[in-house]
Amino acid sequence: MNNPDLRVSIGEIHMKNPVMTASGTYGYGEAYSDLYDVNFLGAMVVKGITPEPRKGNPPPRIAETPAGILNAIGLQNPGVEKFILDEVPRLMKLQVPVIVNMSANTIEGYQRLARRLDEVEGLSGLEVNISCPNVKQGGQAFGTDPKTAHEVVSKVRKETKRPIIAKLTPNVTNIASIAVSVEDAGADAVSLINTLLGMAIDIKSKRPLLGNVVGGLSGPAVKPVAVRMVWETAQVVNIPVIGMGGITSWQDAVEFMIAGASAVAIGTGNFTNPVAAVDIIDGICAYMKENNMEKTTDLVGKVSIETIE
Amino acid sequence: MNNPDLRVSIGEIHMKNPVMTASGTYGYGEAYSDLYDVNFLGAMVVKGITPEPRKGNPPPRIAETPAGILNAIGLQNPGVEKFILDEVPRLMKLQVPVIVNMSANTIEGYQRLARRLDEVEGLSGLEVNISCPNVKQGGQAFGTDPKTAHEVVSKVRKETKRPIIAKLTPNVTNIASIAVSVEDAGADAVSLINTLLGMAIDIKSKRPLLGNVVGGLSGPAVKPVAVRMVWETAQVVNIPVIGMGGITSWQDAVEFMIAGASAVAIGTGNFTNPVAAVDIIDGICAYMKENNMEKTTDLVGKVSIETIE
Amino acid sequence: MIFQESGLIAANESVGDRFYRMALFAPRTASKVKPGQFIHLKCSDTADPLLRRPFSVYDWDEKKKMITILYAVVGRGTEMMSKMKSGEKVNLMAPLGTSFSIDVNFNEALVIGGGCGIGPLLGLVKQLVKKGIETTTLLGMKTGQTSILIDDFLLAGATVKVATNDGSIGIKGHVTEFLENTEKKEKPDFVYACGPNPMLVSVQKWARKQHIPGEISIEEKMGCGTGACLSCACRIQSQDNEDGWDYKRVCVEGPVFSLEEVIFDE
Amino acid sequence: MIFQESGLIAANESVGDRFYRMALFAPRTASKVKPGQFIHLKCSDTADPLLRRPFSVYDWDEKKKMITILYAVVGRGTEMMSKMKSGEKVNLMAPLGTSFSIDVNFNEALVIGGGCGIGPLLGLVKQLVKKGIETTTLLGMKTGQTSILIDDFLLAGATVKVATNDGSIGIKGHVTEFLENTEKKEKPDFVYACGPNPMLVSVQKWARKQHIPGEISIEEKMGCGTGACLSCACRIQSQDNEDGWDYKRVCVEGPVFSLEEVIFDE
Ligand SMILES: Cc1cc2nc3c(=O)[nH]c(=O)nc-3n(C[C@H](O)[C@H](O)[C@H](O)COP(=O)(O)OP(=O)(O)OC[C@H]3O[C@@H](n4cnc5c(N)ncnc54)[C@H](O)[C@@H]3O)c2cc1C
Ligand SMILES: Cc1cc2nc3c(=O)[nH]c(=O)nc-3n(C[C@H](O)[C@H](O)[C@H](O)COP(=O)(O)OP(=O)(O)OC[C@H]3O[C@@H](n4cnc5c(N)ncnc54)[C@H](O)[C@@H]3O)c2cc1C
Ligand SMILES: Cc1cc2nc3c(=O)[nH]c(=O)nc-3n(C[C@H](O)[C@H](O)[C@H](O)COP(=O)(O)O)c2cc1C
Ligand SMILES: Cc1cc2nc3c(=O)[nH]c(=O)nc-3n(C[C@H](O)[C@H](O)[C@H](O)COP(=O)(O)O)c2cc1C
Ligand code: FES
Ligand code: FES
Repeated sequence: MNNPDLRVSIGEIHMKNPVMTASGTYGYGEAYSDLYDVNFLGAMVVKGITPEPRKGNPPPRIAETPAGILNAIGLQNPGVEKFILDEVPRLMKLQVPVIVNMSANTIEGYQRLARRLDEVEGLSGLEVNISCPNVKQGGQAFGTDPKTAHEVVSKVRKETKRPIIAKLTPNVTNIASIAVSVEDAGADAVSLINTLLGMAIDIKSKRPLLGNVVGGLSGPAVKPVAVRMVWETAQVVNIPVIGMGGITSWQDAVEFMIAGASAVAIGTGNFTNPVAAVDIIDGICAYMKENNMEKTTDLVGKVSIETIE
Repeated sequence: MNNPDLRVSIGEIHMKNPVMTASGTYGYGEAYSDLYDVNFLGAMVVKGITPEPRKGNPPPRIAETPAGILNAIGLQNPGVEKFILDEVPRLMKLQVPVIVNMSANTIEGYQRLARRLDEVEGLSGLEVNISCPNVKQGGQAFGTDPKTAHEVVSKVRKETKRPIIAKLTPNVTNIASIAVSVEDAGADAVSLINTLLGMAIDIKSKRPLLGNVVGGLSGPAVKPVAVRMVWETAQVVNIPVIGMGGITSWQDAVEFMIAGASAVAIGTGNFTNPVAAVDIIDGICAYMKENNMEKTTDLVGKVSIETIE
Repeated sequence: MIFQESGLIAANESVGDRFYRMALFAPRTASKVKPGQFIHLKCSDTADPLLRRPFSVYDWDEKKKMITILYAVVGRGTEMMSKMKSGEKVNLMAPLGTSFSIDVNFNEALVIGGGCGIGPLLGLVKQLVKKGIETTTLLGMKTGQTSILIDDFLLAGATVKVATNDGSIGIKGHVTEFLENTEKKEKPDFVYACGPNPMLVSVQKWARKQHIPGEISIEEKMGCGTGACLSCACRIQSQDNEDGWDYKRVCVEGPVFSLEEVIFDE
Repeated sequence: MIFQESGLIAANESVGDRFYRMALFAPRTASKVKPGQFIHLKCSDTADPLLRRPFSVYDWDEKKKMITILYAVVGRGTEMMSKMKSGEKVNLMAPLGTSFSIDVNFNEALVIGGGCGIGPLLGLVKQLVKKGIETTTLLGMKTGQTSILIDDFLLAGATVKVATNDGSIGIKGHVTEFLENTEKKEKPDFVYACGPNPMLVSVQKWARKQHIPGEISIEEKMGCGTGACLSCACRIQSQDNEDGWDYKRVCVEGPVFSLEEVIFDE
């Protein structure tokens, strides 16, 4: 049998395989370039960009938890202008779709970012991170309410012709309803999950282990929650779902795809195995071959559920 | 220095120490009685009881995940009448407060259970599990909406004079708002967290690893989420918070107490170390002694948060 | 009376294919365990993998204070176990679950084991032979690589017949093929079995047809191992219930059930 | 050029107190590493503990293709490492971060290490001595139990002064007490330091007062180790920024920073 066809399209983002990197765990693509040719990736999602530069949170910014990590980076980034100046020229030269993850404290901020990034050549898509606190409406994340999520995405939609991926937060009662809402607002895809809000305390000092008190949980610990949310979401939306949360092996990636993810992203997994993405691409390919699957659609969403009794 | 005073009261439930067992992980108190004297416990919470007998879900009912487990027992239990007949006589003889965890598909079901259990001697309190699906309103759990949560608890309040603990689900956008709501409805305490909804798929058979497709995630993996929720909740309610989720060691228990838990419950931890509860009681005692704490209030909620910058 | 014990590994050797035999110095367990009971073993010190793993006691020696388990490497826990060295300690809970009935008065027993299901059978066979019961053991294995297990049963004094998937030892095929060819005169008085579900289904059908009573040990995913969590439910016939069955716990009401009462999903 | 390498453990011995020295056959790292650089080591095969652990390279030998790390057992990861045996393999990423400047022309160097902070210093001292620089090493340790480390530095050709908390070897007290007593004429041309933050703060203050340039290696909790995650932020003076400082990455812009530019939270 021939090698299976691993190609996947997320809107107009054409990927040679379904494996992407998760925002915030891959810098601007330079950190892993010594270890392998990043052009092997399906797509690269770079660290969250904001309208203005952000210093980020005071350290410690990371804490280890059972099979997971808490992080509170605080969206440290040079701001959109410096990003365009310093990073984009290098990113443009890559043979891999580059997706910019963007965050803002206000809806206008998102609009401004989308407008500015739309002018920049060489970027393939925008991932709209609606997990950031909505400063105007009192600190709840934009992505926790279907209405505000809709508003952010539809406003961004007006500013860009690029594919929009809405990145959803898992800290909600009903993630599928948020997904439906952003689909309606014009998102070309949804990606999930962002991190689960968590906390850890040092019992000696009685102080939180993170400078920011609370942080986001990621890594293998969250995988069952992420798989469930991908499954729930994939059943109700007609746009592709990009699955992530605790993927460290090709088996994990295949599990997400069976649950309904058209593509997957590797986050924390990069830290433990710096060539995880490449290993996972190879593993998916071998799995598909072994199971006589010709294209990824033979795999995506194929969970077999019999209702017993 | 003398031994610290470990006593804690949850409403009229007077416990000799802050360590309880979590519902569903301790049967009706008989499973661990060979291993230690269960009267050592602060309190014992027994498996969820429903108005009618329930067979529970088809196997497999448990799946291991990174640092956690998924379970979908499906509230297998003999129903309230058989519970009173077969289990209560033995439970009554214990020198430890026994708390009955109760679940129903309808508000009337909760009322009926509360009324019936109120008549039974020898029970110390009711834990109202509002994490079960609300069949009448379409399957979302009662505990995911502050209004329905309020309604369940206030209706139960009318049926019993016993202390009521409202057991909250973590699968919500804002757990603190649910806690405030059930406090207002007359709950004497809140306990959190119940399990996080999750899923796992066998990539060979493409079938879910649980007979019930989805299940509840518990164990160390969820600890950071649970600690965060306890911390958020303890700041906004005036009733005691009972913390649980991934406690396997006394260090974990102390972490929850520093975050704001007046008492803690051990669930999945019993499976890996069957004498976990006893070890944890000892550990908390030693920690308090070493840190010159005389009573548990010297520990509860004492997280030290400095706002840097 | 359930207890925890720290077992000292005396030997942990490959016995062919994916199988290992681990001998543990575990005095309390060795003096209390009954055939068919199991231990719940902690195979890691970290939270991943989290749960204990259940294993039937393959053999034990009260005088030497030793127990042996026979296990197959099928996943992460058993993989970790296979790397343990003699001299290391492992925490276990014991003795758990129901045991095979051996206070019996009959003449001929048939003991059938397939794959990992051979795990609870050696101790049983030894007890039966000691009681003077004529014991035929049918062993189903993937290959002849695990032939050392055959010796275990021969040394115990049983008549042994073997079926292997690849035909490298004994007949080629499933162990249940022996049953189909069993003549009337060879009919045993009682049958004990453990193995994969399809094997147990065949044994159950055959025994029903032949009106032979028996007991089987079955497996289900476990949490606590002590009856607390209701994870290990299996369908068992029950008069208490209108529809004739109930979920019972493999760890308390099992793993040994009477052959007739187990309801398999087919 | 960062790479992954599978290091073969050649030795892993306790050197007293909580300290261990692990020697690894790691040809690529041994040929590329510079003093002050670190490796990111995977100390478990399971998801718990999850992250790699960073360790400075204590010493290396390009010809023998060996590197050595000096580590203290302070938590679960280092506990696991202390149980590893020679012959086992560990995955590492290397060579990471900035290195101490050794292409220098001065006569006298002062190298100060406290506790785990001794970790990156032996290789540095060897290089300095090789260049003919007169090198005084101040070592701060909890007890004299780790005196074998003193030998490492003496053999490297340095003058060594020791302070221990319990006074069992050298002076009793903190290593920084040597600085307070340093006479004008003993003033070194350059100072290198690694150790707990309070020690580095003292060194920084002293060096500022004495107008001595230098470099220090600092620690911060790490995720990736390669600059991707921004976990390891520390405050560094910066002209680019209005308020005069910026968060820099210990794993890329560090761990070795110039002594003046690091801003400690006091
Ligand atoms: C009462 C009882 C007695 C047993 N006795 C033996 C024995 O004597 N020898 C032996 O080799 N095995 C025995 N088993 C099965 C053994 O417990 C599993 O093979 C083991 O837990 C797998 O662990 P793992 O981490 O290697 O596999 P995992 O990585 O956890 O899973 C690998 C495979 O093993 C299966 N498995 C996992 N847990 C169980 C379980 N509790 N029961 C059945 N299958 C499981 C999984 O479904 C999966 O297919 C027994 C099981 C039970 C319930
Ligand atoms: C660039 C760099 C070089 C280092 N070189 C050495 C060395 O040569 N020798 C040595 O003994 N140690 C060194 N460390 C520290 C070492 O990485 C930690 O001691 C180790 O990660 C602790 O792992 P653990 O699992 O045992 O501890 P954990 O259980 O994770 O934590 C125990 C304690 O160690 C602290 N710790 C955990 N991770 C780090 C970290 N990345 N940096 C600092 N402290 C940490 C924790 O705050 C906690 O107090 C270095 C750290 C860095 C950042
Ligand atoms: C250190 C770190 C930084 C992150 N930064 C961002 C970010 O800037 N924007 C964003 O949308 N998600 C961010 N995330 C979330 C990840 O992209 C991903 O959604 C999450 O970590 C779950 O995947 P994982 O378990 O594979 O890491 C970050 C995660 C980590 C661990
Ligand atoms: C096997 C199992 C059964 C459970 N059954 C119940 C139940 O009947 N009622 C309930 O309120 N919670 C139930 N829970 C949830 C636990 O009481 C507890 O809230 C949760 O497991 C988190 O704690 P842990 O991580 O310590 O297990 C169950 C949990 C497990 C693992
Ligand atoms: S494994 Fe918990 S009841 Fe059987
Ligand atoms: S550890 Fe990830 S950037 Fe330094």
